[in-house]
Amino acid sequence: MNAPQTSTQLEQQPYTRQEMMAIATGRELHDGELAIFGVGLSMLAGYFAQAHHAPRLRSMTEGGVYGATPVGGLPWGIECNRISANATSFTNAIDALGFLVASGRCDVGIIGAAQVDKFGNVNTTGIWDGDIGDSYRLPKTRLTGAGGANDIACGAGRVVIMVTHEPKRFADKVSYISSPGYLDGGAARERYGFVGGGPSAIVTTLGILRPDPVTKEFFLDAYYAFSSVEEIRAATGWDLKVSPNVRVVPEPTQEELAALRQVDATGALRKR
Amino acid sequence: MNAPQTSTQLEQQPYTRQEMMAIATGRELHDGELAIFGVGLSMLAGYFAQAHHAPRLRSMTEGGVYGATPVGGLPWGIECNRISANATSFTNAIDALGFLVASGRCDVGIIGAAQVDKFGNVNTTGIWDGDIGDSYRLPKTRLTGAGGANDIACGAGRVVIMVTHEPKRFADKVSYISSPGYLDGGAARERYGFVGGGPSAIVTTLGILRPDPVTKEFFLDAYYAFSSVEEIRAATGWDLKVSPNVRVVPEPTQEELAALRQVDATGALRKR
Amino acid sequence: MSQQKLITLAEAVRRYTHDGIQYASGAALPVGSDAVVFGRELLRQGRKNLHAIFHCNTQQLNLLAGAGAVTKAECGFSGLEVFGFANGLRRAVESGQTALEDYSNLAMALRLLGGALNWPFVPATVNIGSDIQHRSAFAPDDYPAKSKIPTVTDPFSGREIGAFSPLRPEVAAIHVSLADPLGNAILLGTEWSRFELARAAQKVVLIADAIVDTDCMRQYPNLVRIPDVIVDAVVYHPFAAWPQSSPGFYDADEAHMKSMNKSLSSVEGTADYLREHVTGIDDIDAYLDNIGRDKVAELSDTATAFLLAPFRQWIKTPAEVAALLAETTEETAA
Amino acid sequence: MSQQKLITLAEAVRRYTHDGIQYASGAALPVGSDAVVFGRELLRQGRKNLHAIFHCNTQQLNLLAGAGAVTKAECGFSGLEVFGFANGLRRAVESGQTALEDYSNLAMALRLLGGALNWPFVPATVNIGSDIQHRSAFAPDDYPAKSKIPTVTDPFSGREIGAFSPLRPEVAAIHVSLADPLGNAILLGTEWSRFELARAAQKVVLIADAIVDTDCMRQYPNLVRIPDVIVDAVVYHPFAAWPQSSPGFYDADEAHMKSMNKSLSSVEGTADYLREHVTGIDDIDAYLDNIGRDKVAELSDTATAFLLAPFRQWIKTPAEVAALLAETTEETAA
Repeated sequence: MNAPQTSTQLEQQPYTRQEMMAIATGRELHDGELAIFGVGLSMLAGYFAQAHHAPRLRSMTEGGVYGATPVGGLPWGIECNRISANATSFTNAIDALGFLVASGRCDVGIIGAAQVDKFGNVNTTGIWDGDIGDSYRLPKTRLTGAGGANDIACGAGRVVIMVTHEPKRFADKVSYISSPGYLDGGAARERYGFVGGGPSAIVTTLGILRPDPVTKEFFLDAYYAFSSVEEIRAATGWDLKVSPNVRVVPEPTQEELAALRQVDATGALRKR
Repeated sequence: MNAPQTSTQLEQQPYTRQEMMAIATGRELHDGELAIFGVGLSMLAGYFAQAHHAPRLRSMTEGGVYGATPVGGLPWGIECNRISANATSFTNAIDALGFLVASGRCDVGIIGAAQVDKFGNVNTTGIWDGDIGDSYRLPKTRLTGAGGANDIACGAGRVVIMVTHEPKRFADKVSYISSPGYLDGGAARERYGFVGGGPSAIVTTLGILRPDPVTKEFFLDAYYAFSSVEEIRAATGWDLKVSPNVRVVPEPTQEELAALRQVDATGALRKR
Repeated sequence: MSQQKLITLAEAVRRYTHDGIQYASGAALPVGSDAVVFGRELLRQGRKNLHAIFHCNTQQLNLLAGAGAVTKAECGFSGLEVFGFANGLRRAVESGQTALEDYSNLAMALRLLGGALNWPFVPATVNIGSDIQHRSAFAPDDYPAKSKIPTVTDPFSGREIGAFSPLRPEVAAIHVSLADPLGNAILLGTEWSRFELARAAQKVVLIADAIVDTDCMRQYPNLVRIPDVIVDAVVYHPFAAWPQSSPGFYDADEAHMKSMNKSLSSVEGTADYLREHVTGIDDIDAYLDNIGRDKVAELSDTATAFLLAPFRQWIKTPAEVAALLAETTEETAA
Repeated sequence: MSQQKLITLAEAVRRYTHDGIQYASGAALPVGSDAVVFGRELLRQGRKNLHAIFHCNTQQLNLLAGAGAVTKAECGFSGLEVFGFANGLRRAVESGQTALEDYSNLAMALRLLGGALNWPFVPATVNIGSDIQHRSAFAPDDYPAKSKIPTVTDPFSGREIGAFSPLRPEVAAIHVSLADPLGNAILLGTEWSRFELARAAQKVVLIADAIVDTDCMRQYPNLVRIPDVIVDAVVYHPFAAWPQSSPGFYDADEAHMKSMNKSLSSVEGTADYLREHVTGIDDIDAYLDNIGRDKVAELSDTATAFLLAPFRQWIKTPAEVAALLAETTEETAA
C-alpha cells in the first residue's frame, strides 16, 4: 500500500491515483455504446475510453454536444469552448438528457459524488450537521445540486459513479439523495418505474465497488496495486463487504496512460 | 345581388367572391397581432392583411415558417418553396402549433371548413350518410382531417373561419367536430379549459356571421354588395338569425385589391 | 468516432423493414420534405400490412395506401394541401382497407415528443372536446375510446385534461437535405417534427438529397439537428422527396403532384402509376430518367437555391458517394 | 414586417424588470452563454428581492445572490462546474437569504417546455424517488411538498409518475451570439434550454454579442432558433457573457472566473467586486476597459473563431449599431 502521494512524489510515480481512477472508469465503457459524460474527471475518463479502446463509443454531454473531443486541456464545463471547438452537432438539454438519457436510450453515464452510500445513492446537494430532518432545513454546507446526474441516474442503462475514497464521502446512508442509486436496496427502484438499471460500479481513488445482484448493497470487488482491502475498509463509512474473489485491478498500460494524457492535455489529473 | 360568376364574366367584374371573402377575412386581422395562417385562401387573406393594413402583423405558418411572404403565387402548402424562399426563421410544428398557438400566445388564426354549424364547430374529417352514430363508423367521404385547425381552434385568441357559403356546408350540427367552435353553445368551451376564445367570425363567399355573446349561436352580421340577407339565409342549413343592425360590407378598395393581387400573383382567387 | 453508414435504398428497406411494421415517415408535410422514395421501394419489395405513422399525409402515404399496403395509419392531416384530397388514402379509408386514426397536427408532434422522452402519456390541451378525442378507427366500437385520448387529472389544480399516447415507431425513414456518411444531418426548411421523430423511432434511416463531408457539419454544428449517434443508416438519393419539394434543391412538381393523385383515385390508375413510376426503377439513374432529365433541371431551378449555397463546397459527387458506398459494403461483408 | 427593437442595456433593465420580478436567465450553463451583463445592470439599478429562474447557476446568479438581491431561486445545478462551488450563491443559501429550490437539469428544461406549451403540469419520470421530489425550500415545513413534484396517474397503465410545475417567468434575458435589429437570433454552441425559455417567458430580451443584418437570417433561417415575433427587445453588448465563454467569439476568462468567485465568498469581497467591476461601468467602452483591452484580445483568440466565420460579413460595426439605436430611440420618443 502506497502512502498518499504528494506533488514532489509525482515525478517518480508512473501514474497518480486520479489517473488510475479515470482509467478504471474508462474501462467500464465499451465500444459502440452510447455514453454521456459530465464535467471534469468523468469527461476525461469517457474521452480516454474513446481514445483508447472504444473508438466507436458514441458520446455526448448534457448540453447536446456531439462528436467532440476536448482540445487544449480539460474543459471548464460541458459547454466550454474547449469542447465546442470540434463538435459535429450542438442541440440542447432536452435532447441529451431527455430524448437520449431519461428515455433509456443511453447505455451508460458517468457521474461524480460528494457523498455516496452503500446502496449507491448519491448526494451532491448539501451537508447537514446531523440528520436533515423530516422536511427541509438549511444545509450547513451547500453543494452543487443534482445537475444532470439525477436524470442520468434515473435513465441511463447503467451508471458509473466516480468518487474520492474518504470516510466522510462513504456514508451508511446519504443525508440527501440527489441522484438515486438503489434507494433502500433490493427492488426499490421498481417503485418509481425507472427505465435505467442503476449504478453498476463505484470507481474510487482506492478501488472498485459493485452491487450485490439481489440486495444491491455495494461490496468491494477490486483494489489497486497501490491500495489494499484494509485501507479501503477503513476509508468506507459502512461495514464494507468484500468479495471472496476480490482482485487487484490491472495497472494502467503504457498505451492507456498515453491515451489518457493526450486527453488530459493540461495534466489536470496529474496535479491532484 | 349578382348571379354566380363564370369565368367569362370575370374580366368585367372588379373582383370575385373569393377575393371579397379573402379581403373581408384580412380585415379581421390587426396590426401588431401574432397570427397563424393555414394553406390556400387563409394564407392569401393573411398575407393580404400584412401587405395592406397590418404591416407589423407578426405571422407564421404551422411549420414554424417566420418572416416569409409568398413568392411566385399561391404556395401549394405551408412548407412550399414559394413560402420557404424568403423566411427569416424555420423552426417546427411544436414551436408554431404548441408554443405559440396551443399556449394561447397567438392572437388570431384563420382556418377553413368543409362544414360548419351554428355554434362554429368545424368538420373537415368526413361526410357520413346520415348520422355518424354512437362510436365510429366509416365515412362515406373521407376529407382531410383536422390538421392544425383543431390546435388553432383550441388555442388561438380568436379564430376566423373561411368557408364557401352553400347549404350543405352550413349544418345545424356538424356530423363530426374536427375543430371545436362553441360545441353545444354557451359556456361549453369552459368544460375543457381551452385557452383560446373560439371563433369570432365566419367569413363566407356571401357575408359575415358572428357569435351571439351569450348563446354563441352565429347570426348574420353583414352581407356583401353582391349578396343579400335572403340569399344567405337560403344558403344556410339552419334558421339563421339576422342582426337587427345587419350591414353591407364595404366593397374592396382599389388599394385592397392591388395588395391582394400582389400576394395572389398567379390569380388563384380570380380563377374560382 | 462513428462509423460510416451509407447503404443503398434497396438495402435499407431490406434490412430495416418487414411486413406489418410500424413505419414512420412524413414527419414532413404533404408538399415538402418526405422520403417519398422510401415508399416506392417498400412497394417494389412488396411490403404490406404496414402500420403507418405519418405526422401528415404525403404522396408517400397516399401511394402506399392507394396500393393497398397500409392496414393502419395515424395522421394529423390526411389531405394534400392545395392539391386537394389524397385520393389513394381516401379510397383506402372509405373502403375500410386502411383504418385511419385521427389526431391534430400538434397532437402527432407531441406524441412523437412523448415517445422520444419515453413518457407513459403526454398532456393534451388540444383535441379534447372534439370528436377526435373519443372516436377511434382503431377501436371503432368503444365510445369513449379509453385507449385514444383518456382524461388525466392535473395534480396541481384538480382540472381534467387529456392524455395522448406516445409514439415509438419501429423504424423511421427521414428525409434530410444533407447528410454526412456518419449520419449527421442538416435539414433546410421547416423541421416539422423530424427532430422529435429521429429520437422517438427505434431505428432511424436518413434519406438525403446530397452527401457532404463531415467538415460541413463541423463548420455548422448548430444546423446538425440529427446527430450521427442516433442514426442507423444513410441513403443517398437525389430528388428523394419528388414530386414534393426540398428547399434548396428542387420545387414541387406541380404536374406530377396532380397526375399522381389522379392516378391514385382508382385501382386501375394506381396499377398504371406503379407500372410507370415504381416497378423496376431500381437505381438512381433510372429514377431520374423516370422523372425526366428536363424536368429535373426545371425543378432544380428553384428560388430557394441560395439556401444551399453555403454548403455546396462540401457536397460529394455521385462518383464519390458510390466509392464510399463500396467501402461500407466491403466493411459489412468483412 | 417586424419593428426594430434595439435598446440599451440600461433601458432594457429599466423597462422590463422591477423589484420582486420572476426573472429568468441562465438557460445556459455555468461556463457558457449567459447574459451575465444583464445581472450587472440589475445591480447597478438596485433591483432586489428577485425570484431567479436559472436552468443552471452561472456567474450572473452567483453575483446576484452574493450581492443579496435574490430571495428565491430555482436551479438544476448550483455550482460552477470545474471552477467549483458558486460561493456567492452558496453563502446566500447557507445564510437563508436565498431559498433555493432544487430540481435536476432535465427537470428545469422540461418545466420551461411545459411553460412554453402552457400545460398545467409536465410528466416527471426523473427526480421522483429522490429527495428532490418532496423536500422543498419554498415550502420547508411540508413533507411531502405537494406543490413541488406531486404524483399523477398515467391513465393508460395506472402507473404513478411525478408532475413538474411549468415555468412562465415574467421576463427572460437570453444571451445569443447574433441578433438582427428585429429580434431574430442565432445561437452558436449548445442551445441548452434557450429555445424553450424564449417561448416560456412572458417577455424576452435578447443580449447579443453582435448585431447582424437581417440578410444573414434569410441566408440561414434554420439557424434562427428565436424568431423576431416572440422578442420584445434586443440589446447589443459585446462580451455579454464574460467571464463565461461565447462560442465563436471568446473563451472563458479563467483568471476572472476564479477571482470573481473568490470575491463572492465574503460580504467584503463582494462589495469590492461590485466596486471594481459593476458600479459605474455604464457603457460598452467602460465595460471593455474594465475587462482590459489586452484580455479582450486574448480571449477573442479562440479555437472556436471559425464557427463565426460564415456570419462575419453581416456583422454591424459599433458605429452602425449606435446609429440604429438612435433611430429606435427617436421612434420611441415620437
